[in-house]
Amino acid sequence: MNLDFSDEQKLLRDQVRRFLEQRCPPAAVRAVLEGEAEYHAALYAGLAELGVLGSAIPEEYGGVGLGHLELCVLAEELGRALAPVPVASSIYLAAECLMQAGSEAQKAAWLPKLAAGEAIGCFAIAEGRGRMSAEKVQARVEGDRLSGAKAPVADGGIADFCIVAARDGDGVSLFLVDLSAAGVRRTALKTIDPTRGQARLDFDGAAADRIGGAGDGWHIASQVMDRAAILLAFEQLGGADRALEMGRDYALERMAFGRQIGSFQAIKHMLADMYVAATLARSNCYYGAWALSSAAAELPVAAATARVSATTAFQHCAKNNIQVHGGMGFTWDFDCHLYYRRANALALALGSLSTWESLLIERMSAGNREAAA
Amino acid sequence: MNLDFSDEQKLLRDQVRRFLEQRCPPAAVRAVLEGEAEYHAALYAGLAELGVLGSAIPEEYGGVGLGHLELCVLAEELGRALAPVPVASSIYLAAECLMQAGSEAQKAAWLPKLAAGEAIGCFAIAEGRGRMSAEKVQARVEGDRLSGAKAPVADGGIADFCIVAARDGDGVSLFLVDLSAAGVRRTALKTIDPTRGQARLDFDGAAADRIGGAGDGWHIASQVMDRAAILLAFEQLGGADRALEMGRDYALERMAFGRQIGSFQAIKHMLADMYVAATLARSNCYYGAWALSSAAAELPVAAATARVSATTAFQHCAKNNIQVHGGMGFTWDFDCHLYYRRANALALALGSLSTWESLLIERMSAGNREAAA
Amino acid sequence: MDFNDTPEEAAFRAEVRAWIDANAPKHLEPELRRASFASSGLVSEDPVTAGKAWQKKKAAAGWACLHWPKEYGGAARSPIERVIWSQEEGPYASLSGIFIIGHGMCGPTVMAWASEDQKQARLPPLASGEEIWCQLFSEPASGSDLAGLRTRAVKADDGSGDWIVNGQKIWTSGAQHSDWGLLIARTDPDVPKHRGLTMFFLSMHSPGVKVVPIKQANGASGFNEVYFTDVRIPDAQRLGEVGQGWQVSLTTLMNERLSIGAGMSTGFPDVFRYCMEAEIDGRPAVEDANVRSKLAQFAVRESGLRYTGMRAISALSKGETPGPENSIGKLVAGATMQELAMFALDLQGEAGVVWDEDSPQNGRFQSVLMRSPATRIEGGSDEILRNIIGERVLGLPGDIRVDKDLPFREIPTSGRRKG
Amino acid sequence: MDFNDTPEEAAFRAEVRAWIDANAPKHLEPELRRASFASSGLVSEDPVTAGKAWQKKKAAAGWACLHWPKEYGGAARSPIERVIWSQEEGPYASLSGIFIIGHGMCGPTVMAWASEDQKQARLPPLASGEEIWCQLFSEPASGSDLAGLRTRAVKADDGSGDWIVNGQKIWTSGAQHSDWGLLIARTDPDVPKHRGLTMFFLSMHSPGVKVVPIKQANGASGFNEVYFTDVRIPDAQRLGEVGQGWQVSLTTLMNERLSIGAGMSTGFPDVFRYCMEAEIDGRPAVEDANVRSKLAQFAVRESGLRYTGMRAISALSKGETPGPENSIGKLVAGATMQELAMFALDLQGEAGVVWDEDSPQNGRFQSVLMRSPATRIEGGSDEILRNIIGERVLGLPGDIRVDKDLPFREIPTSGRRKG
Repeated sequence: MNLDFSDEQKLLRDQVRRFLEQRCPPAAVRAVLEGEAEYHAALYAGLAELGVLGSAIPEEYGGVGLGHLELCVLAEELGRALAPVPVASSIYLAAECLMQAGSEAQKAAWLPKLAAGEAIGCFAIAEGRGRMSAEKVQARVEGDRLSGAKAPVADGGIADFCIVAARDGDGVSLFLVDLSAAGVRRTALKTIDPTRGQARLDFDGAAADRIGGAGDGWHIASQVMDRAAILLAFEQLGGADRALEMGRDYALERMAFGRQIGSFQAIKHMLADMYVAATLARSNCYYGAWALSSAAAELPVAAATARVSATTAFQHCAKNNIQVHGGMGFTWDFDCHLYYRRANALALALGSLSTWESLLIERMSAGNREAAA
Repeated sequence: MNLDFSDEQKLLRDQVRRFLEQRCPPAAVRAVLEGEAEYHAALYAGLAELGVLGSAIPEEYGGVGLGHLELCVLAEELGRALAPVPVASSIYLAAECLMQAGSEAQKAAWLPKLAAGEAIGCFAIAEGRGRMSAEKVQARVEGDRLSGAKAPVADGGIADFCIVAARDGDGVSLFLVDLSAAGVRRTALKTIDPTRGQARLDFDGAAADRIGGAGDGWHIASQVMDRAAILLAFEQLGGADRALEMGRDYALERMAFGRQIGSFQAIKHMLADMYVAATLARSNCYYGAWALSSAAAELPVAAATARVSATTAFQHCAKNNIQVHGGMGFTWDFDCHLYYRRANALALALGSLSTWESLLIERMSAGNREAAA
Repeated sequence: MDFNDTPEEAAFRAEVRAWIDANAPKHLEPELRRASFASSGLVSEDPVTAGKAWQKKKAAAGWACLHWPKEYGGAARSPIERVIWSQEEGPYASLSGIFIIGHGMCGPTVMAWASEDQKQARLPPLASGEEIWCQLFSEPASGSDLAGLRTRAVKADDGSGDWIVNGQKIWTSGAQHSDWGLLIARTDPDVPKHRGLTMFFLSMHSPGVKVVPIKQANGASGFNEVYFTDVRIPDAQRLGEVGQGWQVSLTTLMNERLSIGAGMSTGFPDVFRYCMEAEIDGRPAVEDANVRSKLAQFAVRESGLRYTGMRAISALSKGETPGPENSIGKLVAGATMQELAMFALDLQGEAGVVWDEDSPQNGRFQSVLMRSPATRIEGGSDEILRNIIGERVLGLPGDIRVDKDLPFREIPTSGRRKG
Repeated sequence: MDFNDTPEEAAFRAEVRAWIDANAPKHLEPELRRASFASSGLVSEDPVTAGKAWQKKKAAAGWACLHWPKEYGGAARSPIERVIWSQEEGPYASLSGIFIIGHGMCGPTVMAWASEDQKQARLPPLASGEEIWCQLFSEPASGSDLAGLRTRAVKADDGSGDWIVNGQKIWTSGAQHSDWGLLIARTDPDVPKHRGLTMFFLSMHSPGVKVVPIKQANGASGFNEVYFTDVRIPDAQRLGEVGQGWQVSLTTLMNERLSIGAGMSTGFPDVFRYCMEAEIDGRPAVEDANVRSKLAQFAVRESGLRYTGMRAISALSKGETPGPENSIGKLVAGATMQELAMFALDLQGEAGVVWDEDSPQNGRFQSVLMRSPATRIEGGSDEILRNIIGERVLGLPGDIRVDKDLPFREIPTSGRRKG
């Protein structure tokens, strides 16, 4: 049994952590938060160069061909550094979808560019508020032309292409749409976490190229989102761990009543509970990593488990990190709010916590029924 | 505005508290917990004598004719003292049901005896596990003869008569059954709180006398249970307050590491949170008392509000009172478990917490829709 | 038990209602109804100008500072009359938000500790809204531990008796609009920390006072830093004796927590309304069992706070002093606000991340999400409030104090890392 | 990452499996599968007799005390082999429950601190199950504050060098079956409390030892009080120096928390199974949104603990020392057990109050409800565990200690009520 990363994977983690400490300090995150740019282009190029973007993409498509465990390791570091780059959209979702269901031509056209950071992809399922579902998809493709609106679309403002769920005949299929083509309008959306951009995409007869079988769209999208959920859970884990560290460090440095505030049980026990949440999340994420890398039948349950646990942990740690910091934690100048924003934004990505809670139990009970039958 | 009890009502409370301190110390509760008797008969007689049982029963039926505010005051004290007597079954439920829906003959036959403590009534709706509902009622009356089983029935082992929900034609009606008559079999049930007995009642052609209109049974029962829920919430409030006091007193007396344990923030803040829960419950209970005494349209919402708040508070306080006491709190000899037992038993009486949570929001949204219409 | 006024209360309420009906700036009502914690909601007019105008009108008609004595510009009304006034003033009360600190905290402190001349000079213009006050207590290194403050006041060496102040304050609401400030400073660092403090008030227009807004995590700037560089304060503006500042500050703080906690809402009604509109899997969210369970727990906290407030009013109405129950207000409301915001965003799904005017209720839940962490800290953190409940309400012992008898300058000021 | 054994591990597992398959008392398996925390589940046979028999069989075949050296009756196996053994032993492990304290805590302490003669005399019969040990640490007035204990050991005045012990211990599991006890006592009340303690072991059959079972809140009696009246202990049964008892006790406690926390289940699988069967409004409970939300949060705690345990095993498998993660086990499992029990009773509605063999899963949830409060206290309360995580894992400072340098007899022993 080995529920841990290998020594090589740990070396990779250390290398990426050092890289991000240098290239993505909080000031770099703030530049995106406060500036006009929707992402940190130089950092993204650097990650491509380092092989991060292509780590799980096969060599034949320009990737490094390492695997998904390495991608999990990288995701944790990106989350820890709050990296303001479109890795989730482009790699966890778009590249993953192409690898799962793309045609040879589609893969050849886009995967090398994604791995090289020369193109950004995004994934557009949601149409407005509430839980995503196949029934809610109103976007429609007729004669290879897409019409309809998708919002919010993470990184929709900067992507080169988009994978869109749309109706085609009776069912929902996925389509690849070049966003530089005619019939596409993008509108940036204001969000609680401007370090990860969101947009509304309006399509009016944009050229659309189907990915995967007709009517298979929802099924493929669910599989892709399960895989991406595990990677996002690692980002959440990285964020939770860093928020815990920040709180711990402040509790050691800050004095009140002549004592380090970490010597007060109210603070000490708050941090202990953050540690508990982060540790449970780490163990559940490792379970997810195992399922993702081994294509296990448990993948859907493992994805929901990792996601629920990591969402809960990151929200808990980010919120209480502010509380440990007291008034300073609520200033723009301290970094606490950067983690709080990201924690609450990631909690909604690919569907909110309550959605994943419901999915987890639905899947566990289905599995249980099968096992009993 | 006066969301408080009157000076007379407070005097009554003090008087009953003193009475219960003398007549119902923990040793009296333990006598029922550990002994054969299902309730404390002498205490019950004393309460009758004091006028407690008849306080909300009109004078014409042998009561004192005070009102429901007084009954709320008394309920809080009974809860505080964990009084092992069938007041809830006999007074909050049976007497209340007779007053709401009983015929003149039924009222004249039973209310004076209930007020005098000469008869005990009980209320039998549930048939087995899960949420109570009209659909689940299988007991059946044909030709004034009742057949079927009811369980659990609080105080069913000691009651003289029972009010039973049963099918009659197509609908559910309520019936009064003399439990000393033929065709009744009682079986005592083991419970988590033996200081409030539970029984299974099996009926095989027992004589049954309908209360209220045919098919009105569920409607009447719901009204009666709403009213009883407010009174039970006061019992829970009394219990929560006493558990908080016990924890506070122990935190002042018990030393560890050369300090009173109440000087540790872990204990101090736990007690503060218990105080918060008990205070919210008190305020919500007062709202319930107002609704109960003024026959307000808000009664259903107020009942669910008081019930959810008081259940939450009592469970919270009883559980953490043990935690404050540490190992001693878990011994048979300390009284903490008496409150823990009662808190968890009362949490299920008249339907569990999740049932009342659901009812509360259902009623609030219905009210909101009506207000909007 | 009833929710009705006594005949006297009803008569007073009618009088108030009639006056407000005739005098309130009704054109502002819709905006004011959008007021939220720490914002008047006003956008079409300058909040300070509008606030001063409303206060002046109230003062002229005898409705300013109901709880103050008449000789200082107040109306000498009973506590229950004050409650009725605020119920009737409704949304217009937020216009007077800029005076809360002055009327609720600084004024009472001046009243208790200043000379009669100073009281005559300063209180009436504060009551009538001509002058705005702020409170200069917290410092970057002393938040919960207020007595650890470091701003120094030393006697001028010119024999004037004046004091020279240097240092920095933080979290000062309204400093940018204020004419006067209530300032606590350290006058003796060689005695234990509570004993070396002295209270003053000073003109915020004094040379050497610099106000810098603090940008908050949510992007807004409700608070300021205030820097003091050789600021001169006449000794006549000292409140209480030299070294007595801590006792003086208790007058102020006693009022602060009361005014922050009382009658707070958790924001539940907005979320409930949203749950009536939103859908889950094609059915109203309010029918979902998970939504119901969570909403019910929020609902009983909201109503619990509401009726706790009414119990306090009941006590006032009978001439009693309310019990300590109100101390739970901010503790419960702060945490619940934050949970409610996360809950409301969860219901919005992926779109919950979007924060613009098209978001449900104009993005209110996103705003609350980003503002509520401050609520759990300002005016007494959750941890301080639990200590207060534990110690003052339940009578539990205080925390062990290691700094109690140390001279201030020997108290350690930075945590050393282990290892 | 994988869940597979290495080839060596697989070979070892096969060997273990074959031996257990051939030797385990299979007729007891159904009963043992009903084991719960602090109970072997056995009813058809005496648990002590059955436990001793199983341990003897294991010892004869070289499967006793896998982590002990061979010279003391152990098998000198690696930590990962120990894990594999316990996975394969499965339900039969609960038969050896009576030896957990002896093998896991007392034995290692004796091994670290006793003379070679004493080790040769006492450890082999402990390993083979002939003798049972108990741990005599906690006292009525010293629970979390173990070093505050008051049981006194004084030198006999007859020149024998023996010690005479008087006092009382509490929460002693298995004292009624024990042959030997590990005892910590105060030998010097005039020095600060940690410095006046000495560790001994003694025969539980010594004159003056009285064992009284404690009736617990749930009606069971898993623990005892042990009274000492002029009990004589030879000086040769002292472990460590006089006054060194605290350091010796750390050997014991280090093992206690590991063995209690590791691999604990929250009881989730039972509740999940119940939710698959139970109904709400005519539909499976597991389809109810409220049930799903709550179950999901319980599920991730259960799986989080499970995979935390596997991460520790992974570290062992590589010859590393597991990190501090396991310290969360009892903290999470204890609280979750209690919440799960309340949740399961809630689903049963009014009938949840009934606690008999007809209740779902034979009344298991009612039993857990009544037993779980103890889990949050025994072997380190939730509060002590949070302190340990905060201090030892996160490196935060300790609580302020007022009793650290006081002579033991000057430490206050009862709280004085204010007012």
